[in-house]
Amino acid sequence: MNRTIVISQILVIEQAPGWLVAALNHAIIAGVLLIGGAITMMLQVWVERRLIARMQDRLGPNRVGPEGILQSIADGIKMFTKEDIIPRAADRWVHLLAPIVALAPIAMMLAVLPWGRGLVAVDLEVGVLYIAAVSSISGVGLMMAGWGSRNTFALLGAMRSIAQLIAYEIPLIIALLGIVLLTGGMSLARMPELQAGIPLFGSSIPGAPDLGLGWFIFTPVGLLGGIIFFICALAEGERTPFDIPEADSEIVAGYMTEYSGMKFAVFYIAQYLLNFALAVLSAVVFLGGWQGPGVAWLADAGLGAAASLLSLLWLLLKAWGLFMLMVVIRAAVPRLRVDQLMSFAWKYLLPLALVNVASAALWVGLTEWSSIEWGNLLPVDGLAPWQRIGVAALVTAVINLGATRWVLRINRAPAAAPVVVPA
Amino acid sequence: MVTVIFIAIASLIIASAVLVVISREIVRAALWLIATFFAVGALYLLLEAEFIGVAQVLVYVGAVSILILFAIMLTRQHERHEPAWRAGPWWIALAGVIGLAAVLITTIGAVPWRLTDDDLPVSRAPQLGTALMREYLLPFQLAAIVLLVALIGAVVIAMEERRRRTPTLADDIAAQRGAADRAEDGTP
Amino acid sequence: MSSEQQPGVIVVDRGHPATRDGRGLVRGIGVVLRHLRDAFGPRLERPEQTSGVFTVQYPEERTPLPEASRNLPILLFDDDSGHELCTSCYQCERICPPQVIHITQARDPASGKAVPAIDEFILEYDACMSCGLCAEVCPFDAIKMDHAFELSTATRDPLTVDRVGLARPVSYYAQLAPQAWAEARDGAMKKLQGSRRRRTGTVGMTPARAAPAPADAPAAPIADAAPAGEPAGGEPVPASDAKAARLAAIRARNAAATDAPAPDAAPAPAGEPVGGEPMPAGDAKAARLAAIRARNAARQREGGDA
Amino acid sequence: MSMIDAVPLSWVLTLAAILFCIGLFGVIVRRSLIGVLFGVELMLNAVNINLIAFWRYLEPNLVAGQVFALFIITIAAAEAAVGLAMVIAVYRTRRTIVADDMRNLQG
Repeated sequence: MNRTIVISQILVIEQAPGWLVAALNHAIIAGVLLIGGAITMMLQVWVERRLIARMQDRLGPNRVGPEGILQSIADGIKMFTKEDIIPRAADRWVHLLAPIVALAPIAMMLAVLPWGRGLVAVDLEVGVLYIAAVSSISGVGLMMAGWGSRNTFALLGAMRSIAQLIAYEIPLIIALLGIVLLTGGMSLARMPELQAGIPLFGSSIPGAPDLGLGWFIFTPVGLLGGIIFFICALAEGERTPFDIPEADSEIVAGYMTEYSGMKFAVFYIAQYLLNFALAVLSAVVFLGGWQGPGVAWLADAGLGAAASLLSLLWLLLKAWGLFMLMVVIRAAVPRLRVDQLMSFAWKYLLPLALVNVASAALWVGLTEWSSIEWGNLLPVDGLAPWQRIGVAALVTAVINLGATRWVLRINRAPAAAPVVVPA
Repeated sequence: MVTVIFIAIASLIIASAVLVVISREIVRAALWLIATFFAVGALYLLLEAEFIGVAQVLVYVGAVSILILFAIMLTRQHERHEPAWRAGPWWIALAGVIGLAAVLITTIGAVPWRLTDDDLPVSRAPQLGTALMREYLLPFQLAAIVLLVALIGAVVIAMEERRRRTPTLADDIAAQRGAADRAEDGTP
Repeated sequence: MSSEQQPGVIVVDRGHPATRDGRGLVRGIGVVLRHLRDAFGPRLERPEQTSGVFTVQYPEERTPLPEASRNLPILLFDDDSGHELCTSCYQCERICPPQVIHITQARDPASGKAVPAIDEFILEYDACMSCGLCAEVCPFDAIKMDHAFELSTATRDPLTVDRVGLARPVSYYAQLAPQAWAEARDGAMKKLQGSRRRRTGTVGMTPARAAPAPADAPAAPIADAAPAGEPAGGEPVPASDAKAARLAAIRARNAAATDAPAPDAAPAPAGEPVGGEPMPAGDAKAARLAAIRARNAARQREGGDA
Repeated sequence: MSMIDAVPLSWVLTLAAILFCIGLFGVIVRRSLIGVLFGVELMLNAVNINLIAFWRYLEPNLVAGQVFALFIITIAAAEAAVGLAMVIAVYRTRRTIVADDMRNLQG
């Protein structure tokens, strides 16, 4: 933030009014984020197509530019030149606004994500809630697309998509809630700062080096929460195996059926941008964000800019790694049925997420409460912080593992179900 | 600057609210309602109530409006346009409402508000959370119960009763098959 | 429930237990990653390989087509003499399901009697369904199925192909399908000898043999097939021009002697007027086909000039 | 620059009052049940604006304003759920959501 203020002060004359400087600041930050987002989206499409192709024993796009890296640009040009079709029965304005309503909130998500050490556009105190709120807006865009197209497939796709978004938003938010309990705040900018140190114990052991590896994923609460969150992120981003709203082999292309040209491209961009934003969010909340070996060392050595750069690289590495995981899962897993999708959200993820919140509360109690707060029932005061963390990790690991096994067992389908075939 | 933003948000709120009321097509009205909710959320942000602003967007835009759209789509089979409200004696309502507005606005202008000089607390979300967990614990829990009751109530009210439903082809086949099975069971 | 195995009850196994609990997902990811690894390894060529890239980078790389692969029919002519194997027996025209073959029999210019050779052979490639029945039925092995498949054109007109466009040397087919030709060769050549005895002059000789054949890619045989030097309007050239015919025959022999026909060399446009046959008066069909031929020739020439 | 220095409280309250009146007008004139629900939601929002404005301008250290707004949002969500469920139930039995058509209890 401070650095960009300096940049815009160079750009404008010294006597520039304060609001102009502020507006320029915001414009620059927004521009960097949006251009970065667009480039990321193009790279994502290319990487996904190339990787999937290799997994399916093909080569993938390799004609436009070296190794086909400019394929997305060629696709974009093609999209621009396509005819923009609006069905005669469609509600013109709703049809036109739907892609915008779907894309805008996703671009808004990028604002609060911490991209590196000191690289936060807006440090919102309620960042986690903001992400949840804003990501739920794009559902309205999908509904507008489905309804505005006046097409049964489109409406069906929109309904499916909304049902899916609502069902998976709940475990997603509850999975985040566990981490909010751990960190004691909803600011996304603070989350990576709390994940310094060494795995599991963080910075609690005196004298241990700051490797930047105190990621929440190494704690039992964070592990279960991270898995739930990632699965829900797949569903929110409509990635396979949860791509039921699009399901081009069943309902044409869902809510995108009646879209062509740039409007279709906007939906496409929205989807990939959402995938990337969710990957970054997973990385920030569970994988330490920009924390990584070397960042703290560089910062201590007084090389603040180098530390920021390295931290940005760490974050992008993690986010791209998660995106690759999404690609691999897409290549490996078939699409779920609607009933499977719903039962997975409500019968598996939701109970596990609730148990995880309880585990997180227990973790906070075991690591931070004093004996008096426990009503002198637990003599926790005598333990060193790392010992308390060890005890908490053990207890929550047992709880989470037990809950997972229990949920899997009670939901197990009977091994053999008789099917009566009329003779 | 802030004045300009406020006026922009306020005009958006009022314009979209008016369109909610006068739109003949119910889905358009619902979409304008969403715009109103969103603008009100922006107003909360401007009033530095971030938590409420974000909660407004989360609950109203993310949940209530989706619910409304679902309800519209489940009930829109026969009438896409409701009967025009202009058909009725709407001017009486308009006159009454304008009168109410005049009374309210005069009152607002007449009251000497004791504006505060206190600084805003820096961290407001934790303060809110603490208040919910201490002073307002009982209302908080009651709100939770209200939500649960509403959830169950909504499900019960809206659930289609199986016997009242028009039987589908699948139901017919299932019924026939059940009858056949019973007949088979009886014979041996 | 499955304790009593009643008749009419089928017990459905819901899958191996290992595929539940997410273990199936992990195994699936393993399979995918194995394919990802192998895709950077050697190209998939042997049938027992189950992973590895099999993509053929088409315009640069081409997989050899199997010998029996068939796309569209061609007419064979003898490399040495330039005589076409076709005797206009009309078998192909009769059997052709979409009715795209149109044959006009050649007549002796002197006596006017029909001879076992074609005057014109028109085939509508755009409606041909590549069934190969014409090649199957041909008793003289004159029609064979070509392997060329890159026939895209901007309009449909070039896809009505005449005798010139269809002609391919026997050596071309022998190179496409050596085994099939080895089986058919002796019989075909023997029958050709028989029918040649009943032909006179340039009758039954492929028009292109009269001209030096510039080697051109077979990829565009249709475009190449334009008889550029032919007089427009399909006016019959005086058939009694025996001198020109003799000249053409000599040139054809010379050409055959000097450049052994490149196996994939397509018949090239004739450089000079070649012997067209006089139209038998009153033969409506022949007249119609001649009109088609003339129109095609004119169009192709226009296209070539433009 | 914060909002209380730039915008007088009466402006915000006037906005809320106008929004409330628009919502009331909608409740009165709308014929469909869903339209009536829209009006109610608008009125609830107007009330919430008032609460937040009072909190911000008068008592920023008293958290009650925000807590009440939060409860109103909660209740509004519950109201919307139940109300829409009732609309669907009515629609299922009567095939209409126009309020004027439901006159069974009229003499």
